[in-house]
Amino acid sequence: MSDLAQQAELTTRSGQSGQPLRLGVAEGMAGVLGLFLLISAVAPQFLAPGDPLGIDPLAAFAPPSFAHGFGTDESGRDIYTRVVHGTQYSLVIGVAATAIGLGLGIVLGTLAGMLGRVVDFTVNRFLEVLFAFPGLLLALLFILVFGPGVATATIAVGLSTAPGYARIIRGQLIAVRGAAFVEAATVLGRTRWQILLRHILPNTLAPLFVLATLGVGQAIVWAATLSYLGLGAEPPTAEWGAMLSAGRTYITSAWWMSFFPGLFIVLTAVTATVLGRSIDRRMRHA
Amino acid sequence: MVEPVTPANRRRDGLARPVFRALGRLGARLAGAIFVLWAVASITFFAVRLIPGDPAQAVLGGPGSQASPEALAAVSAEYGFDQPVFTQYLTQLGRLATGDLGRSYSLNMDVGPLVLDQLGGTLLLAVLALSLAWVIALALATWSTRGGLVAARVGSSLEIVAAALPHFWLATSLIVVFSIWIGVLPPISTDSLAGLVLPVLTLAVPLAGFLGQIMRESLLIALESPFVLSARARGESERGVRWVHALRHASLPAISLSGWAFGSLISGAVVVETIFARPGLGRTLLNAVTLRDVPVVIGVVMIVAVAYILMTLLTDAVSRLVDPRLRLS
Amino acid sequence: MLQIGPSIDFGPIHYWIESNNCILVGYTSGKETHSMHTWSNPHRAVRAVTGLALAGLFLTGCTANDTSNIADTGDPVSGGTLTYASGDAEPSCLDPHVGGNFPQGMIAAQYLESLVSRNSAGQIIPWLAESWTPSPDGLTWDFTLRGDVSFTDGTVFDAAAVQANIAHLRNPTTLSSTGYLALGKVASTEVVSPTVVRFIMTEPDSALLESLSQVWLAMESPAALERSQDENCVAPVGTGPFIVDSWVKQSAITLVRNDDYVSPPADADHSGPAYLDQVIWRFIPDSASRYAALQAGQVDVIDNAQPDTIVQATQSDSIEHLDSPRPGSSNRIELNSGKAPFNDVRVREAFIRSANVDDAVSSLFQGTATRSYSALSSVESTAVSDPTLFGYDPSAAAELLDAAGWGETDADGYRVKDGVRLSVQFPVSTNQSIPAEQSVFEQIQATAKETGFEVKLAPLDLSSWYAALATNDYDAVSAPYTKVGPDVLRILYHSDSIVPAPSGYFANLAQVNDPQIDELLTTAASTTDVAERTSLYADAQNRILAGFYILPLYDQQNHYLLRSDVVGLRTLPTVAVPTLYDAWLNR
Amino acid sequence: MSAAAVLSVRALRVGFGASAPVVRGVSFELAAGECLAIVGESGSGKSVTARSLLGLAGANARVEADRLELGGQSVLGLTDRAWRVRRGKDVGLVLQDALVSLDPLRPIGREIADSLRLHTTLGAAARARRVLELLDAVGLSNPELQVQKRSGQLSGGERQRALIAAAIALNPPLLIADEPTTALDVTVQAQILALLEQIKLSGTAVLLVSHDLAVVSRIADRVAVMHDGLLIETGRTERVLVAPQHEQTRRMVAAVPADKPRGTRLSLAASMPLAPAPIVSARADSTRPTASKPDAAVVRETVVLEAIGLSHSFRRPDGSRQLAVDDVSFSLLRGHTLGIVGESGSGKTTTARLLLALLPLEQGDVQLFGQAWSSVSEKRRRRRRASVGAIYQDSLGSFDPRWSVGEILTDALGRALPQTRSARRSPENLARLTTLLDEVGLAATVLPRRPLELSGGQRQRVGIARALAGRPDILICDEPVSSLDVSVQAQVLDLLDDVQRERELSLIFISHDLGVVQHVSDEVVVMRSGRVVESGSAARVFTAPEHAYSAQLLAAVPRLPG
Repeated sequence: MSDLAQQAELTTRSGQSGQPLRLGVAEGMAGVLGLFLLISAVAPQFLAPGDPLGIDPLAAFAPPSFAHGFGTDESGRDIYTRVVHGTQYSLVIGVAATAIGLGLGIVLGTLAGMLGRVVDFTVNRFLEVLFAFPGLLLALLFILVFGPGVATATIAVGLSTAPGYARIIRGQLIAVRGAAFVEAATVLGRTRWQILLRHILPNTLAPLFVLATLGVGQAIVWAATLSYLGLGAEPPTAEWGAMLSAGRTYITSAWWMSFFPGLFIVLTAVTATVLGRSIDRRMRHA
Repeated sequence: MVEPVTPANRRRDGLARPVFRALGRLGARLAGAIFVLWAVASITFFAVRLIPGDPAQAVLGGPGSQASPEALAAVSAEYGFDQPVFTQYLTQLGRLATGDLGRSYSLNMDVGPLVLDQLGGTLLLAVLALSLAWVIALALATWSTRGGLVAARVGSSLEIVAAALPHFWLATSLIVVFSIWIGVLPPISTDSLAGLVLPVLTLAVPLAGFLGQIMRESLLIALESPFVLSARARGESERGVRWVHALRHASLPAISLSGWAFGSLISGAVVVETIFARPGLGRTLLNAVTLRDVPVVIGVVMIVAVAYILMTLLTDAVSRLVDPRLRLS
Repeated sequence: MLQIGPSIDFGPIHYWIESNNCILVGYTSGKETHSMHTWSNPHRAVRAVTGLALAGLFLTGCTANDTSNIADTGDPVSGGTLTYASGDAEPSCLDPHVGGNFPQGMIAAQYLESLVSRNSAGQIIPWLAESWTPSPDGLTWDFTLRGDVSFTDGTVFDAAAVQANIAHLRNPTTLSSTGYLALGKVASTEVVSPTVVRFIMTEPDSALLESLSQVWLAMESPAALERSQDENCVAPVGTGPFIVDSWVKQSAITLVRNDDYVSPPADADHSGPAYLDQVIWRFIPDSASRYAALQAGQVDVIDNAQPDTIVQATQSDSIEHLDSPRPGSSNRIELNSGKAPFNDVRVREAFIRSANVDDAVSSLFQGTATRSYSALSSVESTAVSDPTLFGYDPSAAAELLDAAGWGETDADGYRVKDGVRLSVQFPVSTNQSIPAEQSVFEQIQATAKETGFEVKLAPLDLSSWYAALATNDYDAVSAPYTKVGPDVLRILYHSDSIVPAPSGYFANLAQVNDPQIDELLTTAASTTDVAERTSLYADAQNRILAGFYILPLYDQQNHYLLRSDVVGLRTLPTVAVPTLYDAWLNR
Repeated sequence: MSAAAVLSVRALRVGFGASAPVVRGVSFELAAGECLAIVGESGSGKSVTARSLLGLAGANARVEADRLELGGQSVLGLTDRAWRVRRGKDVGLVLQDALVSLDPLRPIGREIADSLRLHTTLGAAARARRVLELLDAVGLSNPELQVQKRSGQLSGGERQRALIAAAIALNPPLLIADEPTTALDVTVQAQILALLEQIKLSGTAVLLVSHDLAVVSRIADRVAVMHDGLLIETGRTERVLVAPQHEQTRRMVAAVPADKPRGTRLSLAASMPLAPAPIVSARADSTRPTASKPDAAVVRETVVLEAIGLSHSFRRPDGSRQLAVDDVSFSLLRGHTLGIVGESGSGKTTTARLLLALLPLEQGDVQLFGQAWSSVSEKRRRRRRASVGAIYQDSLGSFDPRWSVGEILTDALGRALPQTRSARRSPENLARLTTLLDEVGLAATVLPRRPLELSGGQRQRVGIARALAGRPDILICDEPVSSLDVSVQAQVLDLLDDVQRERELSLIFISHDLGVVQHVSDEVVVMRSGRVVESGSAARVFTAPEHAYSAQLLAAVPRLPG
């Protein structure tokens, strides 16, 4: 589940490749989508005035039409409405899981990067062990202990992304710590704390914003996977993974039930990636 | 400031040094691997201790069962649940050290043979998916860096979208299209070629997106590097530049990522094996988790950890093979 | 009672999402010991059988479809491989003596046979036993066995073999649950002659024949039983039309034809060996994948068919539908009358009136299930149905709530009393309720909300679900219970069933504690006169229904879909498991 | 020139995309056995010109010319396929730094054999033989052993020879060498130049591209000075360097520091307004005591920084220790500049970091104004750090990338960084910053900009401003001009000279470039492999080196003729 670790390394590398700021079209589209998702999360009624839980048994299994753009589900609920209203769950889960993973990663990474060899060695071994649990495995184990549900799924995703973040933060910290400008600050007579606060932390943490943007997309995909496996959000909650899971039962007769929630998961992840990389590039070239 | 390793001072070391160094490195690797396995076993052991409920109850069919107190006591004694936790832990470690993974609560068989049985199918899937992902990523990377803005944009967009595809959605969509609408590929996976296509595609496409992004970026860097210019100045063709020089460099980050990729394929196997009704570790694990079958969970976790460690060693070895510079340090 | 009552031993097996309705069937036999006293009186038995015959109509209704199929397609052809895809979880042991659940029973019916069977009219018919005679006091039963049958390992089937099987079932180390409980009144067995075995009872047991008809009490080779349980679990040896050839765990079980087969039950369509060369028995838990595989022709038969696929199948020429509802209780929601808010009958009625079940069932089951208004399965002749009690009437519900003191409404539109919201905890077992059923609950949740009920659906895995029940942490729950005969009512609604077993489980989930109902059910259980017994059960059911303890939904669903070229597949009229003996491939 | 011109270029124009062309009409010819050097600063278009001659200007380059002939045949508008036949066979290319110009993953033997594989029908064994011959020809000892190695396993000189071997594998009539010696140590540089000269003498036409006039003067027959996409001056080497005609050429010649006495201005009029020029040097002709001839009484008064037996070692990957600095001693006198010179790996930079107390000393001591400096705790040292400033080679890396120039300098002025924008813009703060910028010749407009947005010269000026902000007595400059163009280098060296005089600073000046050190230093320390091989007054060391290594270094320094 350290996809985002790879993503981050990727952006670091792409920053170096010195490509011009391309992808203007993609960024524009991602911006529009991002705005749509943001409105969906904050004020879903604005985009979909209906009730995401409102049933209409007589209109069940309606294929996409003018009245129901994305069709209806087995209880006649409008899928467009549910997808829009589901954004907030997915975004909150994604953001919370990323915050947990990033928070843990910052603690572990800072410990390893700042507190000398012994701590670094210990934390590194610990991370190595965590890496030996493929992400979903760690999440499943966590859910096994604490039981399924949205909260546990969120924490589980956060936990399983933490090692990746920790490794990035540690690397970043060590790179920044050894940077020439840190030495220059020492020569200017700055204390360790001043250097830490003014130089090392800002330069370590600023790139994390980009990382977090990329991470939210991946976290949403993973949380949806857990929901899909019946270990996350529960129906009839309009969470995308849970909707997809419910729709999967009817895949042979009502493909739209699983297609659209899945499409939004993909679009959200793509949007997060494109925006994250664009922010990153802009920060680098600023 | 370190003196560069010159032929002279390396000859001085004689033959013994490199051999000892290699042995030392191997030893350190082995110690590291054993440490990781020990830690994985310990974490899993204590984590499952935290699972609410009486493990003896789980053996006898969970809380819905009607196990008598006598049966519970008998099971407790048989499985050692009545021992202090630390004793149980040591017993467990001792058994693991001898390769004994214990007995499944739910499957009425020893975990070792069970897990080994399931390993094959998952490995086949993972290896095929990893290979296919490499092929797709390589093709995409070489094609999209051939020049031309359109190819670059299309390539980059394809990679980003592919990397964002959740396995479960991709699998479902592939079944709908290829099994239900077109009806050319079976929705249930078997080890036949046709039966492997959809699950392997499901696992390979998102991975190819990741690998492709990385490969394309590093390929671009490699293609701009001076040694490529040198090669071109020697009269090397574009194809030669790519295949003799650039791709080798571009594949390095992707190779070292393949260890991680393997782990993510195992994660993906949980979903894919369930949807395509394929036997394998992933499905075994998910079943064991829903059934609270602790020995199977530990068994799968251990075998995945071993596989992951071996995979890491393998990717390291391949990296060393591709990049001889790594052999020196 | 309690020792026997809730025989919910799942053994080591748990279920996938779709393995819903079948789960509890396996425990049926255990309760039958109490329900069928009257069988010792042959005269009354006949009348009881006619009652069952009515029930049997449902079964014949489905199989008729299939038999007509044979007529169209000419003479059966031997050969070929049939692939069966089950939605249930893979058993951990193929010997149904061990544990004893429905998935085990389904596959075991292909290679194991019982002493007796039932025909589609509900009559007990000979199988491995040619005839049987109970003593007048009902305390001994002599079974005369067929003399020409051997197990597939060559061991002769004789009285000693029966004795060994009974001993195996009763041996605690076998960990038999279903079979063990079914034999609760058997004191011992005696070998009278090689072909006659005698059952000695501790008290009369009118359900003995029903019990023995079940696949969980089928006969296995005594030589095979001598092996370790691990070995026997992998390849049990019986007398059936197929032989377990190999079992690749989590993939498939391969069965091959028993060429020496001679012992079909009396109601089989043909004699001699089965038509099919080989059967591949797969487990495909994902219902969509399972149906897709059937459509693609990758498998020939699937069980646990979902409503939407059944509808699709009926429109298709290449797929046939086989519907075989199970005996026992109906699928219903039980309201926990043991605690607030459902300790008030007005609130219970209000809930039932506020739930729009009809629309839900018709939209979700799309005509594949019929609405039930009874506590019992429609295959039970004694079932009492009262549609008037279960009509959707939100305004009546609102009045009832006002009357019960839940007049206030909070900001979210839920009823409130003394600052407490009118909440209904509804744990749902994702293993036992199929998606369509879970959706029914969601729709009930939505319609009940309009009246002011806050239904909190909690989809749980089996362990958590049982835990929620054991800690009395529920207000409503759906838990189907299969058992032949109205005696199931005693299990489900007698106050004794509120007392939990050591594991915390209890069967009276509605927590009906009504001395009058208790008395009616106890009396009925000991009444041998069919008419009188029927009337006692009717009184009890009326009281249960009128007390608004339950909200009936529909029968326990048991749907199979098969490729049209699969001919002759039927379910055994005992517990509705499929048998492939008569099946052949018209290719 | 000769009728048999190997290369003939008339009005070559190269542009990229829609932007203005970077080569705007360049014409020259090159005959067999002749060496033409194109000299220019970064951005002048010299590399693009060179690469256009191989058809490698880039995928989106527009290459136009009135004439572009290789061996008498026009190569204008050739397809890539046609170019490929010529590359390597008709023209070879040698790039800067063979560490990355040879594929670091492949043995050099394979790299060299590639040319043979692509253009000849030789079999593998024949190719292997030819590779050994080539390695022998370029003076690589032990070719059989070296052929298996990759560029990373060879020394800088060895791999540059290998790169040349690859370029001349097919005896192309034209060899283009683009900055072939730039990253090399001075002694190695001399060897490579000798090799190129030998190749030239064997009849190959050599086109040498370089930023360094002194380097090209060694082997070039003719020099073409390139500036802003045009050849501004072409002529015989001696003539161009001794009597440059064009303003820009004069500026470049003047900027070469070697052999220019201490205090001589290197930058010409164009950069004069930066600072007033107090030309007269009180010290230039004085006979001050030097480190090699200490007069005890005077030394005690004037020594500001003293290194006594410094040692430091690094841990190697295998755990053994490697001495990087070994018993190094010297003294810096007030107002003097002490130059430390040495090749890569000589321990110069480690010495600088030891002087700045950024590394722990294993032996010896550094004393500042006669007081313990490196042996005290950082806490006690911190108060005195203001008196020691530092200037770094990689000025960009020495600035926090998140800070603007204003923030960097405000911070360096010793104040807690004003947190608010308004505080940073307070008149008082602004005035102090402006004064500081004035001193280093920068306008206040750079204040809001980030270092990344500045040119190399501007950055180094900001670096100097930062070092001066704390009013130091001593400046430790570690390769401060190494990555700058020669004219910018001249300006920065002049600036350092100015501020030293104005502020009476004492300087430690570390460089690999003997010319620069010779120009700026009063005293010189020559280091090799962590040890001091020779020290003394600059005048003495550069005229009469006592140690053989110093003499060897000195001999290798490229100088302008005359």
